[in-house]
Amino acid sequence: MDLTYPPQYEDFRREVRAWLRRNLPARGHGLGGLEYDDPRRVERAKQWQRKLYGAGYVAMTWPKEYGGQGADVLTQAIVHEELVRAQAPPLIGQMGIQMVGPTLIQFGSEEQKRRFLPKILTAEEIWCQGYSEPNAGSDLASLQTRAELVGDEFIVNGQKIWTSNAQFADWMFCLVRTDPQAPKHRGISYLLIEMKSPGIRVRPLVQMTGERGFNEVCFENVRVPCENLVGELNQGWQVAQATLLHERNMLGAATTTQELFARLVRLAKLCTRQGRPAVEDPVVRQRLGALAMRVEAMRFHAYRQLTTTVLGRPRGIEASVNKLVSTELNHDITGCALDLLASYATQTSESKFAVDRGKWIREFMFTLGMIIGGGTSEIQKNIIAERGLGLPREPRVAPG
Amino acid sequence: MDLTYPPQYEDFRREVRAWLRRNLPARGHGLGGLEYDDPRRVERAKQWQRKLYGAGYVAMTWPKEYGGQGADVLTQAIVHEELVRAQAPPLIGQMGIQMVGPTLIQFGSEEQKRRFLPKILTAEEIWCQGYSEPNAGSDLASLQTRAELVGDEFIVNGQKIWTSNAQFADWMFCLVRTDPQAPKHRGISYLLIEMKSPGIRVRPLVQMTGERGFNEVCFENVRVPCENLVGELNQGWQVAQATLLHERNMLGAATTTQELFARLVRLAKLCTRQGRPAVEDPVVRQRLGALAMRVEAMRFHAYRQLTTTVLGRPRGIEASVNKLVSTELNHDITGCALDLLASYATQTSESKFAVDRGKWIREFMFTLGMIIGGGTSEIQKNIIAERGLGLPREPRVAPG
Amino acid sequence: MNFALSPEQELLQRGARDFLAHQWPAAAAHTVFHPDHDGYPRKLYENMAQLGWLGLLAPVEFGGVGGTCLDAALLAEELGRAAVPGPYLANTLSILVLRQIGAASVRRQWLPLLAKGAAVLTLAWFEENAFAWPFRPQTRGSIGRFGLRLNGTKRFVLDAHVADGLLVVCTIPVRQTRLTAIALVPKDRRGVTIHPMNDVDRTRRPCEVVLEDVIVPRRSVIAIGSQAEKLLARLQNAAAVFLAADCLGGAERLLEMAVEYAKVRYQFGRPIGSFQAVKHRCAEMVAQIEPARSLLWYAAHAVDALPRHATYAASLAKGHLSEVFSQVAENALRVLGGIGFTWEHDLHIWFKRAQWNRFAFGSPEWHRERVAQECRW
Amino acid sequence: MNFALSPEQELLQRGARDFLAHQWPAAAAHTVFHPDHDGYPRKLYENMAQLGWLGLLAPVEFGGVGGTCLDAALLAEELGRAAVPGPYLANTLSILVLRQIGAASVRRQWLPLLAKGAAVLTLAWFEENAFAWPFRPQTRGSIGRFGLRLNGTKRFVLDAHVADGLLVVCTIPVRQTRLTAIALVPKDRRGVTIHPMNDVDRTRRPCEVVLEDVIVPRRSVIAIGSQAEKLLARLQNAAAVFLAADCLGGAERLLEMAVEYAKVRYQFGRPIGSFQAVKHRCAEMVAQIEPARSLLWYAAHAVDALPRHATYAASLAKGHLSEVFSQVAENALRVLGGIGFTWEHDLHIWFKRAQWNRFAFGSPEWHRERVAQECRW
Repeated sequence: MDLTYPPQYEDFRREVRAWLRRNLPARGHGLGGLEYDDPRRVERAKQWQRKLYGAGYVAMTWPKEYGGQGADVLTQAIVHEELVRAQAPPLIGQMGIQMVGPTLIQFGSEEQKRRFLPKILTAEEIWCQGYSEPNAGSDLASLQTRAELVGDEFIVNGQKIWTSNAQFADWMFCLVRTDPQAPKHRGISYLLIEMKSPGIRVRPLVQMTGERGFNEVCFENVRVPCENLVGELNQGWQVAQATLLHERNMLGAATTTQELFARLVRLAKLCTRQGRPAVEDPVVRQRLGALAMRVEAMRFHAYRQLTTTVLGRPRGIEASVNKLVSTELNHDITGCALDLLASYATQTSESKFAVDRGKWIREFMFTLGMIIGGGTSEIQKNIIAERGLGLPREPRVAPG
Repeated sequence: MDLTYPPQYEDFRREVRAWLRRNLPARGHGLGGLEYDDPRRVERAKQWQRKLYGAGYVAMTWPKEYGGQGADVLTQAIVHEELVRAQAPPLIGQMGIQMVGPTLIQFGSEEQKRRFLPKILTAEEIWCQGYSEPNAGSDLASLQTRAELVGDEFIVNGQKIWTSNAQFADWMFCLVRTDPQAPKHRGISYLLIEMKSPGIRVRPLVQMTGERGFNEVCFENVRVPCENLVGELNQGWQVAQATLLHERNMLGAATTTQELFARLVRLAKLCTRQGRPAVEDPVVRQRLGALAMRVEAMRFHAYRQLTTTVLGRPRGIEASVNKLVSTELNHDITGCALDLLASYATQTSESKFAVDRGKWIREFMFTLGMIIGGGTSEIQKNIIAERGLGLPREPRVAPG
Repeated sequence: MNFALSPEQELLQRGARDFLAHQWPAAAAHTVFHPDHDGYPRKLYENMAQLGWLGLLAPVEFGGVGGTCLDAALLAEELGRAAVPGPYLANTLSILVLRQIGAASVRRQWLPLLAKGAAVLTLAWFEENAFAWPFRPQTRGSIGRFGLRLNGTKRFVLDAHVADGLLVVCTIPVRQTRLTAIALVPKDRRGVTIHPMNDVDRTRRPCEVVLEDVIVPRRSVIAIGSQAEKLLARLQNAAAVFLAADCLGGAERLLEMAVEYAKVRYQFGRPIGSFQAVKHRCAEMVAQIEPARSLLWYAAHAVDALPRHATYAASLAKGHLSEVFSQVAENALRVLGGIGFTWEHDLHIWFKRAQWNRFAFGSPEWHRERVAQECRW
Repeated sequence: MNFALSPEQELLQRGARDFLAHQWPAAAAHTVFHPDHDGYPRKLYENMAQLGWLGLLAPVEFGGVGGTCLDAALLAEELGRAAVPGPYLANTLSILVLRQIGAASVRRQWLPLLAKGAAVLTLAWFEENAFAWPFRPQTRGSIGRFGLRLNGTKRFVLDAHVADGLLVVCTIPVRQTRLTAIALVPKDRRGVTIHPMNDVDRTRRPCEVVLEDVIVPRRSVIAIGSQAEKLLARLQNAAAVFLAADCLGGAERLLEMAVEYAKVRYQFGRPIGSFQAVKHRCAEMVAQIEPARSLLWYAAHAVDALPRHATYAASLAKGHLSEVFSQVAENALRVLGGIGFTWEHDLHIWFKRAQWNRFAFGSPEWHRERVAQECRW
């Protein structure tokens, strides 16, 4: 057990920090993940990723031949940690970097890798994810968007929903049904679809926070060349599952939670109760103490997983535990903030009476969205219980 | 809305109170429901019920011809309230009074009523409940104890479990399978079985609290005259369900919870934190305040239900809500007590260091048993959701 | 012993539910989220006035109904269920003030107007500290040659932007000390400035009201000293009960939404309501809501008829029901999932109302502490 | 950066798990609930001594292993998983005291005995206030002609009834003040009386120790003043970590029990583990236990190597894991239902241990407050 980094890593960390000090966009940069409505913001966000990539800090673990650094996980973790600590804006190309990139590295053809990977890194091409459908949410495998192979093209028809960033993405990685006769997990394929293709219609959805970000994407006879199939035909479910098990940047998530909690503590010092700082109130202290325990457990759990990744050990159901634990914890942190703010909790960002620019109520809702999205807490619990503990699945429904 | 009782009821309440002052057994009477191992205690408990019956305070709403008073629900409620307030010992004949008695009144033949009801009241005959089986707990309707009609007798074979008081009960009301071919809810009958019958074996089970009370009851070719069938053959499930919907003495339960909570508040005044009474600690006050809200909600909910009963309105799923809410609340109250007692929480009744004679840890466990017994919280939630909200039942399992 | 609503009360409630289902469906509630909407649907209020709702608590001689707080709470529950915006609460609390003061001319002037919805009055009560009691107003009045001069900053003044007058809680120097007083200030008086306090719950419109050397006649002081304090204490309990009732109605509405959706949404070949994760969540909402309703009735009744228990009961109800409402909001969203997270769906209207209700007129935590105090723990 | 156990540590833990599965199965744990059992299974302890476990923290030169607190925590986890009774904790904490004091003769006398399981030492530390720090002992020593005279009443002294000696925490007058001191008192000394403190968790045997004019030689004082206080502060953290580890092991055992049962128990024609009510309960236990394990490792490591973080980390771990253990105990019982409520079933052994663990060496609430203090909130 050793919680220190070897000297060369500490040097690297200092380097990253120094670089960030010089290059970080100014506060209020408007580069938050959900505020990409404005094309100028999209452009600025792309510039930021390009800059970061230029410094060598994006997708460092990817092989060199595709634009990565071939770096180790620890190096990448340090960058993630420092980016969060510096409150750097998120990467606009996240979906490409975290989801489709690793999938292509594992399952893609050589041509696909060469064609797509470098532009993911440079933000030349932004990706969005086409998984959920109106009738396929928790039950993702029941998706109905059809792709028929006609000649050397797939003809895609159907509808995706909750597609973040579809309004400006260049490409979508998409699950489509290619064999409607097969059992539901076995008739799905993983397709790369250019968003400019004729027949694609994107309708933005407004979230309860008032922000845009999600979209509905409709496909009407969209033609996709068959080279854009990733993996084997009808093996798309397995391809997508493997991606889910890819490194989920747990340390980044843990650091984000730590930062959120640190902001909560600052808030507790700022707010008052009976004329004294709220942080001195025993009730508040109990609540903060209880949260601190969960925050720190998550932090060291991330270190443990980082080490496990370094040592190449199996990851098991950890992605699900992480998703469940971190989203619920983030939401609880924001809930505590609301109680500290009390009547000022619900003031919006437009209000001059808002504390922290109304972020807490927005994040209270947003974190609940994170609990629901990407596999609800219930779905994660199913996975943990069924795959992790070997508990039996729901029985199949008797017809009628 | 009127929370006062009419004058004649207040007079009656004073009468009950005065009677209890004169007649209540001394504290430490050893008449607690689960301490009936000792035959002398059983005898004393019967005497207590007889005395109470002599005063006219038992099952007052029953018809006069079967030993009741034909009294109204309000009168009965006042007696219940006063008994709890006086911390009177529970009635040993409870199962007879609350479960089998009302069932017989509704479904029994005239002979059954005349034969059984009066002796229930006088504690001449004590009843136990034969519902659960080792493989039929939450799924009660899957019970397997068989009763075959041979001539004018049922021959009973099988096993019951969690049978409180079987060790000294004279009779059991019992659910048995009389048609193994029928769908599971439709092949069950409701039978009255004399515990002295040859072929019955009772094995006591010790609970985690160290107390006895539960039993296993085995039947080997036990002969039961067919006059002891209640209701129609194979209609036992409906008979038992109707009993469950009978008045569940909600006010008694609410008053018990109030008393438990009052004891918790006394404890909070007694225990110290940092040299001051725990009740002055803001953290403790928050917890007590939150519990008080639930306790009072339950109390007024009981008043509402009492009024509904008086007005003869439908009861719906209230029995399930009551069971769920009251058992969970009682358990939470005891949990709060443990936190107040801290390191002394787990001292047993034999320890001279125990506070309140070690009752809290015993009740902490006991109240968890109450959550599990008589239909777990999960079963109650199923009932509330399916019968109350009309949510769909679990689908039938596909074979294989 | 009759812990039940009277037939008239049941009628009032059923009638209100039916009326609002037609007159203020969720689609209407969505409109107040439009940036230009001022949060005061006048057409609806006209109808409400005709039904006697606006004057429910006003004495009969002033065009009111002379109802009880329990009546008003039952109505508040329905307004909560429908997420009705506008100055209902502001007006109702103002009526509670006016019906207890001595100044006959003020009563004669304002109560009939309020009862028929022809005017809006609101309480300028709280300040920077929001709903934190015990409350010493920093807003000061001084008596001079031209009358009463007021200076101070009021916050969380409900619907001040559409009000005709403000009931300003302030202190006034009397001999060596300063006494709490309530002064009626017409809103168009010079020196009154109103700033909206934008809330995520657009069905509510709290405002900041800045009073800079506002001068009103001396007779504008409608209550002073212990009379004013008693009145405000009573008002505080009534407000807590109305908020609690609103929470109850909102929680019921959310439960209905969740249950409806759970019946029709299929995943894995079954309605999601057949999964225990969803089914038990819904059952828990029922188990929270039903006993809480009984608690609310008691609290409203206590404000009407059991003065010694009123504070205790009001705190029990507001503390508990606002907690229940927030939890139900959270759970309903979890049942609805993505669709419930959209702006288009109705859910967010009540979700946000739950957040506002949680803190307005005392947070759950604040009320728990007050319960402890009332019990002399 | 290597946040993982060493191969030796993994070996220790796996070995301990296998050994205890055979040497201390649940059936054995049941035996300590017999009224005549003194809670000290000597045969088991002989084997534990042979494996080097009893001397895990003792220096090598005294027959120990010279291990770290992390090593000891890993072992404590396994002892918790098996619900091992007896003076392991008492001895281990005593070794932590002895290995840091100066008195060479005491170390030479006791450490080898403790390491081979030939003696039991226990800390007579807490008094009426139980595990509440900051702790000023009321037990007083005075130095006289015959040596040190001790008077006082100690509580929650682990396994005193089977101990050979007591490490008594007291105060001793030095000049104008009283200094904290630790004195080694043989148990058979006149004036020492031991009363059992019967606990529902029969795998633990706290005692009251009354000291009435107990006289020991002056050299029995093995630590005094700031040395004693520092030592006790460190001990407090180590004890918290060992308890936290015990909680982890216990929680894992209960989870296993619940999962096993959920797979084989059929109701409604299905294993109950296929119902989400049961399935999700089990998943929640996993989601609590796994991150908590990482927290425990950190805390143990901090006690070993990060003195500035040790108190913070120990409180995080004890506060959190004892809460997790109680919640898992509650949830496991709910999964098992009636069968888990019986004396015959294994569950109650861990259920009761969870209750004891919750409060011993500081309740979750106490540790949360200490976290706040350590963070200078």
